[in-house]
Amino acid sequence: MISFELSEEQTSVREAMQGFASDVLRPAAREYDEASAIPDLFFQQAWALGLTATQIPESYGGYGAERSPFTNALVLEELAYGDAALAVAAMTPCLFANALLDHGTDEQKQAHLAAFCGDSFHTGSLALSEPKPGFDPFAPSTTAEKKGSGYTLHGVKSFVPLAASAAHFVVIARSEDGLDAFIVPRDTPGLTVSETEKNLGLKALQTSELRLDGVDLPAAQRLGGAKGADVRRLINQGRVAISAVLTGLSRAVLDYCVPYSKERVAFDEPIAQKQSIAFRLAEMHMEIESSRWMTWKAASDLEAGRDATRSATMAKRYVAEKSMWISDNGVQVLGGHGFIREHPVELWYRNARTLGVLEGTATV
Amino acid sequence: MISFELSEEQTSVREAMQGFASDVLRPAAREYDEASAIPDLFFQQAWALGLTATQIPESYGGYGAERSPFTNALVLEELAYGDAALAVAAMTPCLFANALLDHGTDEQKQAHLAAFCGDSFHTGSLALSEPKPGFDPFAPSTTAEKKGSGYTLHGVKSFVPLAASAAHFVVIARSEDGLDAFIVPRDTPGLTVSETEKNLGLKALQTSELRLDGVDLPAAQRLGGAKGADVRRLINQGRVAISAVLTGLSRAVLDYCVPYSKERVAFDEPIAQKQSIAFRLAEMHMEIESSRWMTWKAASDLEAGRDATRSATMAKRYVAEKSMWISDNGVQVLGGHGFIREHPVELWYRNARTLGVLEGTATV
Amino acid sequence: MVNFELSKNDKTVLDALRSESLIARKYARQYDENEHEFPPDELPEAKDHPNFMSHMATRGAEDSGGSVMMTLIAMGSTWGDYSVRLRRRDSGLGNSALKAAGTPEQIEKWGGLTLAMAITEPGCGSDPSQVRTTATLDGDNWVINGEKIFVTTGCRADGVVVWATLDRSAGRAGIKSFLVEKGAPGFIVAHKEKKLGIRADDTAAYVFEDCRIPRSNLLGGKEEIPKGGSGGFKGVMKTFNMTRPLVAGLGLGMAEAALDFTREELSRAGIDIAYDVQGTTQSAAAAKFIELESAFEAAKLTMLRASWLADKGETNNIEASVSKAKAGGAVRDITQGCIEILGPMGISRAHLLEKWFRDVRITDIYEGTGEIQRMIIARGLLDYTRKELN
Amino acid sequence: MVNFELSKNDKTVLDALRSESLIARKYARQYDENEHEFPPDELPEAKDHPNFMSHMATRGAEDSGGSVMMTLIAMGSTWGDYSVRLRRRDSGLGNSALKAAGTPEQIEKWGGLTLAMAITEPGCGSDPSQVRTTATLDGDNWVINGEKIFVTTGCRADGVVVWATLDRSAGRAGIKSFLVEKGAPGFIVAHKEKKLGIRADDTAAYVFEDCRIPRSNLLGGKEEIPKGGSGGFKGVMKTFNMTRPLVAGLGLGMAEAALDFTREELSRAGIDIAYDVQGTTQSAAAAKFIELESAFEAAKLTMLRASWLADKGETNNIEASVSKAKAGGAVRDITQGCIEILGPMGISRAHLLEKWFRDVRITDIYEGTGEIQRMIIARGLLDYTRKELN
Repeated sequence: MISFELSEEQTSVREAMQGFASDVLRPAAREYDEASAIPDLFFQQAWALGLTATQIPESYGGYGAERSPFTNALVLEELAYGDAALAVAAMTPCLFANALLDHGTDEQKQAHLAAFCGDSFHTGSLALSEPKPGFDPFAPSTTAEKKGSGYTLHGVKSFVPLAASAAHFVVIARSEDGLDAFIVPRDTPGLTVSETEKNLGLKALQTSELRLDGVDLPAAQRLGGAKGADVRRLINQGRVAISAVLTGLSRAVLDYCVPYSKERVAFDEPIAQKQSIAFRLAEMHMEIESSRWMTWKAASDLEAGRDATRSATMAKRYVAEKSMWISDNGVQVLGGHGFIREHPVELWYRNARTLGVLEGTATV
Repeated sequence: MISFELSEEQTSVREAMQGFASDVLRPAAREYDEASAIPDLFFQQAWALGLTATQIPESYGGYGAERSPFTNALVLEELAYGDAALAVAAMTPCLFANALLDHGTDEQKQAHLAAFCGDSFHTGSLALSEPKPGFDPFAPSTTAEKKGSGYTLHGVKSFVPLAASAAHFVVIARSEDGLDAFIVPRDTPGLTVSETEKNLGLKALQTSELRLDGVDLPAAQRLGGAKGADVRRLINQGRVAISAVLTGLSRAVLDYCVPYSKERVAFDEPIAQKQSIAFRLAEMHMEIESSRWMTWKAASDLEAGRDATRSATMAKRYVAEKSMWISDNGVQVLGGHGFIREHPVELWYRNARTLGVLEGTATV
Repeated sequence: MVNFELSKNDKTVLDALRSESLIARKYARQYDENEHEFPPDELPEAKDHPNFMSHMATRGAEDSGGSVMMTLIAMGSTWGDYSVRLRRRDSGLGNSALKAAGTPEQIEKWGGLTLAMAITEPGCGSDPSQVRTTATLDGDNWVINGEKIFVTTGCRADGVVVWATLDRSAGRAGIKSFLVEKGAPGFIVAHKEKKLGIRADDTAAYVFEDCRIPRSNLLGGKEEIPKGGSGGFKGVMKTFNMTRPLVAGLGLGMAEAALDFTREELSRAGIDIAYDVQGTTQSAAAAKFIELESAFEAAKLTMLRASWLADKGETNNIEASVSKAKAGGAVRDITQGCIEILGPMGISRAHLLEKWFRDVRITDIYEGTGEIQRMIIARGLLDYTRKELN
Repeated sequence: MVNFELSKNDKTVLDALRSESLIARKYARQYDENEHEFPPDELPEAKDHPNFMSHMATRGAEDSGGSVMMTLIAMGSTWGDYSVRLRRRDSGLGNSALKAAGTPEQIEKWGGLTLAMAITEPGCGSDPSQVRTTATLDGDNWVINGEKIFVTTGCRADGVVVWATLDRSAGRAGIKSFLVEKGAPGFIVAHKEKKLGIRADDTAAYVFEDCRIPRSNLLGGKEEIPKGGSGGFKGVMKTFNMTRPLVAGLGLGMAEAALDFTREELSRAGIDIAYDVQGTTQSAAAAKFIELESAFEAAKLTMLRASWLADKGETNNIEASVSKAKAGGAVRDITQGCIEILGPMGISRAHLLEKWFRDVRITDIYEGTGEIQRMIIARGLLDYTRKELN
């Protein structure tokens, strides 16, 4: 049956995130962006929400709530409504922990998940993107060659969030079995973590390039062990996550433009009374609604364990395009003020373009 | 030097065509579309303009004016402002005659051009399109196999204008030399001309499918003889021609919408005073201007004998997209009246989509 | 829980509809080319076909709501053909108005007829509050005078719900709806429009010349003009919250047909749509197709959202407008784009794609243009009155 | 005759500019990252570089006109870098106003300075007729009071052309332009904006507090307020017909740089842009690239057309707006699209593409937003006054 009904639990998680987003994320967004850094305090505050530990089973030390990709999408939309960079930062530990939860062997879970259930911030990260034109996550250049009973990894990964503080990475590579994933401890010989990358947007979120020059790994470090991991699902989860973040960002833009355009007067009336502005706001609203339902549909495919390749690809391409359009219009509605860093639309404009191509371009 | 200056001759040709378009083409457009036919009278009237004979050298019986692809583009924009179907119909003899003029051997010119310099309407046609998904004119499926000293043609061509009355066809095919063209008399064994095709738009213009089931041709029928023909140039000419036609059509749409929207009242004022309509009209104007200059640029490449592949492809893709957008907006500006066959925007909407894909889709 | 999968019962209904639609599709071209002929109420092949609506009788908590199903049914019908619908009874727009606003007696009496809806007038366009057609009480009769255009199914319908004003000075509050049967004295079907598309579904122009109808034919029965506010007008406008997602569905069904056709033709030409390749390796045609398909999904989801809200009994006026506006744009882009992908074959009347291109164009025009929908959405967003934003 | 090829002389100028631009490009990142630093008037490597403008001295009938060349030069400079321009003297927007409307004496006196242009005020946005800054004659001085924002190059400039009203009740006719030198009493540079892009080119906020300037500083010298009509305002607005195609050029130069970069990177990745393949065989990345390239060509042609008309001495106010609006949209689409094509590498500050994406965004905002340009175009098309369409 077709239903858009959130469960009570989902509604309350959503409300909690709304509070955190407006109390903590939004007020800090500009300052952290200008500083190109997030203070430790923020990570501790976010950690206290239990975003990662909640969905880790009690047997591994977590709170044992159901693992729900759908709820994650709700959380991300709300956090990103506050700020996208901080939303991704707060969720980065999940990138690693959920990959293990969903695809790891029991040994891998035992080894790694407990660290995510403690009182202080702990993170791993996911190395997916690569710095080459038209990068396609389904066809990485990074290779994992079988060598004896283990693997040797070669390649370059980019935009690895919080790499500087991550203890481990899940690295996506191409092996003879196709798409594959590996758990790589940060001190593994042959692995170099670069200086912080300088990016267009999400500037507060520190990211690094990972260089893998013949990184030797035992077979036990292959995510999912002998069975391997469903990397397609990992990629699809990434797409849904980005769709959710961009939906939250788009909503932030519209909610900023509505009061602005009612106050701003030109030619003797508020610009909101001009059809060219009013209709644009209407279209922004239409596309935010559409973006959310596209995201929900793909998230519910993930939730049900179905192959979400089609729905996640469509969601990502659609939402990325529309959020670019929405944030671009946000700038235009504000006119000269949209170009100035006193208003947040400038930040949203950069973040939308950045997020839209983070894990490859679904739109071309 | 950059110049948009038309010569005096070009200006006067343009004016003559404007008169013919408004006096003859526009008033007849709807009736001929509904009838799916053009009366002979029209062909005679158009013939009297000397569109084909003008540019044929005196030695072949023509008026000996300079052969000018640029002037042809001007003519087509103006005629299409009256009606696109009738514009293409009037220019169909040129499709054949100009192909021979530009690429034919002296013998081929001697054999065919005189017929275009007489008092009564005479036509050949060009067989370029093919009825297969995503047809690409640079990669036709129709083949010309070398057989002895001649060629054998196999394939299906579609949307061949005025095929029913054409004496000869220039057929584009793929031979071992790559893109190739052949002069095919309509009574050649193996050639079947279908019933009139039923199309979305340009309904007044009768077109047919050509079936070539082992059409044997002597080597002398190869356009350009042993040297062959520059088929890329032929294709580029087609693209520029379509761009010119679509520019004229787009202009017709805007010029119809402007007075309509000034007269039509909603919510107590003319809809033209609403920004959503006024700004749309402004954008239509912007795109008509752009379309014309894109067409002119490609036409001037042809005129100078340069390779126009890049400029003609860009012109076609740009103008096709914009004319679709413009005619679509024409319908929307008129609202319910745009959907009714009492107003011409309905016709323009169909014609724009039809012309945009006639010789393949440059836009995807 | 949020769910986008159909239940077993949902599928049974839509599968049965699909097999009817395949019959309708056989007649699609015939009635398009012969605009002067009316398709029969029942097509020969459909005579002994079980009515898909019979499967709607047994529904459970696991099944989609009624409004959701009606939008999916709208889509499923036009996937077959917009105009050649089977079992046309009850399917007019006026029937929706009757269901929404009629008294039990009126529903009883008129429910079995096909009712058109006459709103637009020459010169009033998409601004229904400008209605000039008048209704005057004369003893036990209403006397109606005025002209109406763009009345969908106006020729075939058995009757019509016509909008008229009791008092122009009362503005929107003065507008009421009246049930008028064909054959009523002074009710003239003046004209049948020749159209770009949806040619089997006729579009009429009406003239009312001192047309007398019983006093009981005022829809909903409330004769008084409320002071202030828009009064009965709001009730009438409410009909649109029901019909707008349906109209979206009618358009989207054809867009889906266009996508299905294009996918098949591309596949026949060796191009399969892959969702797991990108820019550098993806073909331009496949990328364009996925773009169009995404637009379809987005519009369909807004439609489902609007009708799901209706099923829950929640306000959905903005969502209904969102779904209508989204569909109105998407179906244009999709059919225009499918022709673009397929090239010359896309414009041949040997295939139905060019017909879908023509038929869907009405979606963004009737039942309130895309511009009107944006106005409604913007007023909601900005909390503006009709006066502040128009 | 219609011609789109550059003459030999045209090419000499633009080639010389290109080699200067390659120097500017080396500094592009530095002054973007260090928004507080002003780039020097002359970059070290450019010191002994022959001035490309020297090639403009010898021009013939075969060569492009002056306005056409200025737009191409605008493009050629920003292809190097928007902000780090060489030989900045005379290049302020106020200089254009001076050239268009100044008296010979004023041109003589102020021509060698860099002049900014101060129009916008807090709250008046894109509606210049709402200027509240006042100029009052006091003996042989004008006394100026008011606030101005978004003054491009406002900090670096030697002086400014400021718009002020002599009489608010006279409306647009009362607005005049005044030349104010830095250091004039009561002229305060209040603020330097932090911006999305064009960071090396500063943007200032000004305050005028009883700022006294000589009576002779009224631009053009005409003190009377014409009765009816817009008077001097029109003259001031005329400046825009000159600057709008230039602003289009400034944006398009960066868009061209983005296209060049993207083409090279695609080619390095094995994807060449072919113009003679279509849908089924074309790659999605190449198709998208050609789409962006076409948008670039179209916008560039409208720019050339507007400046060609200026060279002919013909009215070009609509064409100037067309070129500005076209460029404003195209440069956004192009830079957004190039990043989309290149993916993650497109957002890295290791390359300039992300900077071009930020820098071009101003094109559709300053010197009249895209909305203002559409208003001007629509008024022209519809023959509407300011009152009828706003």
